[in-house]
Amino acid sequence: MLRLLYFAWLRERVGHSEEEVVLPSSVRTVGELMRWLAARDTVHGAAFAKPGLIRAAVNQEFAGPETELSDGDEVAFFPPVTGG
Amino acid sequence: MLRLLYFAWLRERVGHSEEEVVLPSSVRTVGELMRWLAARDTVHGAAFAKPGLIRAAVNQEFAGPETELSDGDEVAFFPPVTGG
Amino acid sequence: MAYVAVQEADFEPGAEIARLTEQAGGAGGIGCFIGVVRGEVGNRAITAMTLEHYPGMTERAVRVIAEEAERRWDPCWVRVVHRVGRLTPGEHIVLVLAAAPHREPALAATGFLIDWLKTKAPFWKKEHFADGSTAWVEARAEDAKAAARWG
Amino acid sequence: MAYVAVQEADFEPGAEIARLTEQAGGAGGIGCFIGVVRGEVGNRAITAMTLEHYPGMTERAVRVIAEEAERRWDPCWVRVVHRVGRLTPGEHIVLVLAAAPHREPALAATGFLIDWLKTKAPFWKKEHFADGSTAWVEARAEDAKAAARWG
Repeated sequence: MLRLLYFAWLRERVGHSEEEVVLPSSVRTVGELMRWLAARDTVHGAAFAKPGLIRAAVNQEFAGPETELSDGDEVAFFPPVTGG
Repeated sequence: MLRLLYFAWLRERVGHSEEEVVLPSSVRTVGELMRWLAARDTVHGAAFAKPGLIRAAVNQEFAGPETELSDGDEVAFFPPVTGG
Repeated sequence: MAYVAVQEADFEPGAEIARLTEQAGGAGGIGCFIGVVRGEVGNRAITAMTLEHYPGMTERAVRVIAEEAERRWDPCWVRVVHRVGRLTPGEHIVLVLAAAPHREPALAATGFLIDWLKTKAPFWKKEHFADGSTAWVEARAEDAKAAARWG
Repeated sequence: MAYVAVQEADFEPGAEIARLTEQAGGAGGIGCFIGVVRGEVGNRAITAMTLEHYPGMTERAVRVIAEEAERRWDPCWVRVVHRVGRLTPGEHIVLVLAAAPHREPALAATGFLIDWLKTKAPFWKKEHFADGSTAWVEARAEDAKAAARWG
């Protein structure tokens, strides 16, 4: 099981800030998770339509599409950051 | 007649911060004034021994050795500045 | 050790500078940057800005950046306060302070800190316009370029 | 218009920043540099520093520099306070503030101001060492180089 977090416009498009998902064994990386989420339903499909605009963190560290996932991970998706 | 001002170590070597001088007509520029002062007495001679270490201002604007002097000018001599 | 805070409350630049000055005994220079909410963007009046963040990760990311500055410009003393929540024009957003023996490292560390904060800490800005519309601020290519200067 | 002051009295960074923020309505960023008297130089303890200046010319030179920054980074709001007289370690020497719509011009103007103040305004520093000796600070080649960056 993974804990998913969404921030900024991704949170608004998904419609909630947090959810828990159980992955099929074929989903092992951040990139595979994004594709799996996009295919899950139309809401996630629309939110993840442009994966190039989305960044990710695994267990609160920035992560790329190749980053591998483990059971219990906290995975966050969000647009490029704009603080400062 | 010129009003001369000295600052920092130049003031300390000359022994006063201000004096008035009447120039011979042969002294028309800042560089000529420095050479004339250096030749005037041993105190000024020692103070102006290394003219490369000395900067000048005429009427409160930085000036080079070629800057021409006029009667009534305020001429200041000092080391390179070290504020900030 | 760097002081970092992510908070809704405002900060007092003078008090923060005084705390850093006291802590940074050997410093000859203090660099500072303060970000402020602007009243308009592209000629559109702004009524507010909301700053969202990732609780937990944000504090860690800011600390990593602050400690990286202290390491790069050692000896260097850093203080960062970044606000979150709803802010109105004229309000402070962020304060970055870097003290060092001379002005070059103090100002370099200040520039580094704000460049990296803008591109490597999970904050997101949403602008609320006078006409009632809102828009998430988009990341600027110039910011990525500025951050890349520091490797 | 730039605010400049050459004074014996100390300044309060927070109060100066507040005044600039109020004046600089459209600013999104404020850059700041504060110079502080160090307690030692080259491992020699310092008891005080005396700052000498050229009354009249100094104020004018500082104003010229401040207005040059406002012109180069227009719109830009500048505030400079430079102290003179006898100062002890930990005391403020100089405060430079530059506000601008974004951080790049604010921090660039801040760097420009302190670089030019160090090389183009008639101030001279004398260090008083713990052993009773004194020395006039010598101009550094790096400072001339830093100032030359700005043309």
